[in-house]
Amino acid sequence: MQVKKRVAVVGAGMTKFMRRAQETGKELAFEAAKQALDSAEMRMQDVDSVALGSAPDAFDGVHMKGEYLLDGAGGWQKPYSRNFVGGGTGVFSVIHGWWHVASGLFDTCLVVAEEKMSTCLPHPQTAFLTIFDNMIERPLGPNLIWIFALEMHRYMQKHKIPKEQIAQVAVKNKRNALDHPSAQIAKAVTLRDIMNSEVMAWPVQRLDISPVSDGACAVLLASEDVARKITDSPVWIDGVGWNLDTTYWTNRDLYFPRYVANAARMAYGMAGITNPRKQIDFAEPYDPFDYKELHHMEGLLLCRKGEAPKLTKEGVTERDGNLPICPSGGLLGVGNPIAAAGLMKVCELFWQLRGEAGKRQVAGDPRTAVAQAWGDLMQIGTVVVMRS
Amino acid sequence: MKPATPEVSYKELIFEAALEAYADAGVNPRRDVESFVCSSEDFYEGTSIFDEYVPDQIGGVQKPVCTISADGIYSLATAYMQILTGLFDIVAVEAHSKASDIVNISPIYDLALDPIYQRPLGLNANFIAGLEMNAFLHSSKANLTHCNRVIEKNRSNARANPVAMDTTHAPVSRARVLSYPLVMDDVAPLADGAAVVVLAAEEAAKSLREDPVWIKGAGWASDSPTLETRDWDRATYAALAAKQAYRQAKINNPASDIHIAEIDDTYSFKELQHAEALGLCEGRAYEMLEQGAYDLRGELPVNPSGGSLGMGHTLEMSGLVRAIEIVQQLRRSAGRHQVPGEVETGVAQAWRGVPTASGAVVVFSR
Amino acid sequence: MPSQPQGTGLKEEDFEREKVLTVAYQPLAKYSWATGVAISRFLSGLKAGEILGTKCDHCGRIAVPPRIFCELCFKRSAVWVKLPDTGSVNTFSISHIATDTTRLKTPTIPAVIEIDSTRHAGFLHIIGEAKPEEVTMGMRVKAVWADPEKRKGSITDIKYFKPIK
Amino acid sequence: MSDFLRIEGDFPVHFRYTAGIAGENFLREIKDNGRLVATRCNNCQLNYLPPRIYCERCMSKLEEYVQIENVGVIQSYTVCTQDNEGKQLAEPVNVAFVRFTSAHGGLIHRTSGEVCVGDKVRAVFKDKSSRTGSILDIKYFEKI
Repeated sequence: MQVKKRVAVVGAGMTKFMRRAQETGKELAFEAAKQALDSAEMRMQDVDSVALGSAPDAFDGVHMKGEYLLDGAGGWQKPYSRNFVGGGTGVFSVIHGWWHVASGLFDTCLVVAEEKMSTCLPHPQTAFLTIFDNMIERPLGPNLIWIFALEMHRYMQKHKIPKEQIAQVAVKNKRNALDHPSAQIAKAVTLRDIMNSEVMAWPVQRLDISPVSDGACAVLLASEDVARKITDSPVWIDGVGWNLDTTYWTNRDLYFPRYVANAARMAYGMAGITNPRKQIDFAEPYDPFDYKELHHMEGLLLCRKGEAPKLTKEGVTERDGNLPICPSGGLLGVGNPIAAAGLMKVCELFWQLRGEAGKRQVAGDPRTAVAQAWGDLMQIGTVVVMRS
Repeated sequence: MKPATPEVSYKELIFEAALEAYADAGVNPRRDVESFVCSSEDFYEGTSIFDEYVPDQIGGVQKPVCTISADGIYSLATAYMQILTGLFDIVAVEAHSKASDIVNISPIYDLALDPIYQRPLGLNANFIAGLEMNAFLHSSKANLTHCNRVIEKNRSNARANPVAMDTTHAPVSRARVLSYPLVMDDVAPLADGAAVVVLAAEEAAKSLREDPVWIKGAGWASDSPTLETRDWDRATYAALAAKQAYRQAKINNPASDIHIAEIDDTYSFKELQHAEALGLCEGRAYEMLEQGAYDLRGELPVNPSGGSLGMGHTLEMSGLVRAIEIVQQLRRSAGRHQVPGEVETGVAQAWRGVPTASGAVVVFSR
Repeated sequence: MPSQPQGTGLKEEDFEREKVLTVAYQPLAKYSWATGVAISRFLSGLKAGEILGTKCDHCGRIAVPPRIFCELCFKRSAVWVKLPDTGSVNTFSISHIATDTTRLKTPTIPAVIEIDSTRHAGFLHIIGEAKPEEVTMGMRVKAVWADPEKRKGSITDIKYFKPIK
Repeated sequence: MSDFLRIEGDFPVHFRYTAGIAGENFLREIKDNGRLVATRCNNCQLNYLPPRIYCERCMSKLEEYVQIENVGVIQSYTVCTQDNEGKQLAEPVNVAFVRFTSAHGGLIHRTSGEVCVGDKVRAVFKDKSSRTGSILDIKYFEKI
């Protein structure tokens, strides 16, 4: 398939990720947007369009929060719109921006993702009650951890994965995040720390979960001709994919995220990737919980079903391994302001593929990488393939 | 559209609209439709991450489906962009309103106000519409009689539109003041409904039907979201969105190049303000209204469907209702409210309501 | 890569000591969702002590929770079928936290119950009358119904599912 | 219609909004000094009121605060009859959008009594002791 315009990332920005930010959501969005503009030495007046991603309004506590955030995100008197695909939003925001430019309608698009979860009390988790079916699930008093626990347990049981192998992901990502200047809680943990942490909803323990967070990220996209004027080292978005499975999650087998695989196949098809394990140099799969990284490596077809824990155990997914996974530190290490956390993964691809990731830089001059997010009721996969 | 639909769930309401749209387009969603774009806001649904709940009833399971948190015209523009990339040939757009599931809309509108600067005042969000209406009446020569005429025109048009909810026959009254000068009758009443539109790339469209209606341009824009720093005497967001759409559609003189318009009339004065922003008059919109130019049989019919004032306000679906009306008018299949004469080019416009300064415009041609 | 990411992190004490200004707000949005044809009938069925599903007359798949359409064929599926109130555990968890993350004295055991005579169709519910360590995947379970006079047309008209011993 | 069941629900959460970096400075100036401050964008020559840490036009970071003279002009006004839940207010409330000549923006607040477009007004603050760092530390605008 012929895409009308090739699209590049030419700048990226990111705030600190914090448990509670003093900044308003608008101010967080601005800080990230400003950095993205500055990193590309672009002025706002040179930007044609703005795409925003943010997860539920019940976090920030503002109805139509896309409208509320728009001035901080640079949307003043611009074509501006907000996409929303739950936890998949962060990576999807780049896809949303991508079609602004790939369509030929705009030369540039500023993509901003923001989340301010600390506004929501008594705990942001409480808002997650309202993601369940209002007619037949909410009356049971569910919480968000349930669906993760149910999915994780099914995955473990299907492939007979011991909990320790899953916890290894949290050890790796929290260690990787020590090198990330935006990380919320940069703290190394041991396998024992995780296995001894409080049980939330078995098999999910406290340290299996990424920290609740406030923050924002931004990237600047440009069409090929414009990108080459802006920078000598654009990073190309060569594949995009997204896929939404049925709402009826209790009618599916949760052990494998087939919607992620569908989205990956779509993105790989565009990017001409036929053997992802060989052709992809590193990956940033979505890791709000440790098992999700493994689940998503399999969904991204980077290994066989059930094989991801083995690769992790063998060190293949370490930053200096053969297939680095979440060299940023991921959501587990850096923090999880939902939409911003997804876009953070795309920022990481940008910095890594330009060789600008500093202490986090993966070895061996990476050329091709994939970022992925996931969300809704274990339902959506959003995938972006980027090349230097 | 109806004031309430207690007999169906939102999923069932949307399913019926989807069935109808796919039959009209002659497509099988499971086989032919490659991408789906939905429109919703969580607080209108009472569900967080509402995009979870959309794929099944539109045929989108395990397909590229996304939600744009905006009016359906934004989603239409999104689908249009998706097709322009070359990625897809057929894309479906969905929007709906289950306003009758909302016990009371006021606390939801309140949640849209700035929490630091406006919400502490404790006033109904329609005070912003009152302020905007007063600013508009002061800066233009339009008066309350013109607002009444908009209401009467749109209610009258809606009576010929079988899709519209039942409209009152009572004369317009300015007795029930919400926020002076805004009265109850100035406000479009909420309604339930669902809409699905199928877009196709040129070749695919030609193979599907003989009389496709073409999207010639789409635009969307926002003025400052902060009440204090936006333009108060005109709808700059609508003017910017129209400029973008007209540029693509190569429309230089909208007052003559456009033959029919369906524009946002969430509040009566907004129709006049939006008509001016879209360039649907040479001088002021109220003059055109006085001359009857905007009537169903006028030279540039505005809201021949009855608009939201006549049909009912369907939250994020309102703009898509406007767009569907233009498609039907251009196909000459609007029935009793078909406008006379040769209509070749039409424009549909949406506004996201108080307190936003955001909206979208789409231009259609036969 | 920016070396100095921006942001001002606060501690909970900063709020308690009023180091920063805040506005407190209680959202008052309320909803009354029309459950529609399919879920009304499903809930009415529960009130009567029955689990109802819908069968797609195109592909033959039985769906529960029921819907008026088959999302895979995109056809109306209007054939109602009465299903047994037994099934098996597809997956489960042992939850120590409530919706607001406060800790529970006694854990709840949420599970996806696959209802018998369907192919992997089921719904979220709770396991009862079982010790956490006794619950296994694939375990056979049966609905325990609320007393008929206490049923109100809700998913909670099934109190929980208990192991079939 | 009794065949069709309804299920009730809401959002069982509450919110705590920070005023933000610029909002904090703005509200503290009112609380501590009874003054209105804006942030200045030297690039666009605009003084943002209420202040913000960015210029929405050029996306410059704004760190310079300037005092705004407490003399505004009514840009528009309304008389609101309902509260934020849609209930009838005991007394209708006069509200206006007030612009300030040296600022880009203005404030939306109550007025004491009726006003007309073009009227000159000033903000009347609560007694210092009863100010809490809220926009309600301004009691209302009154005609000069």
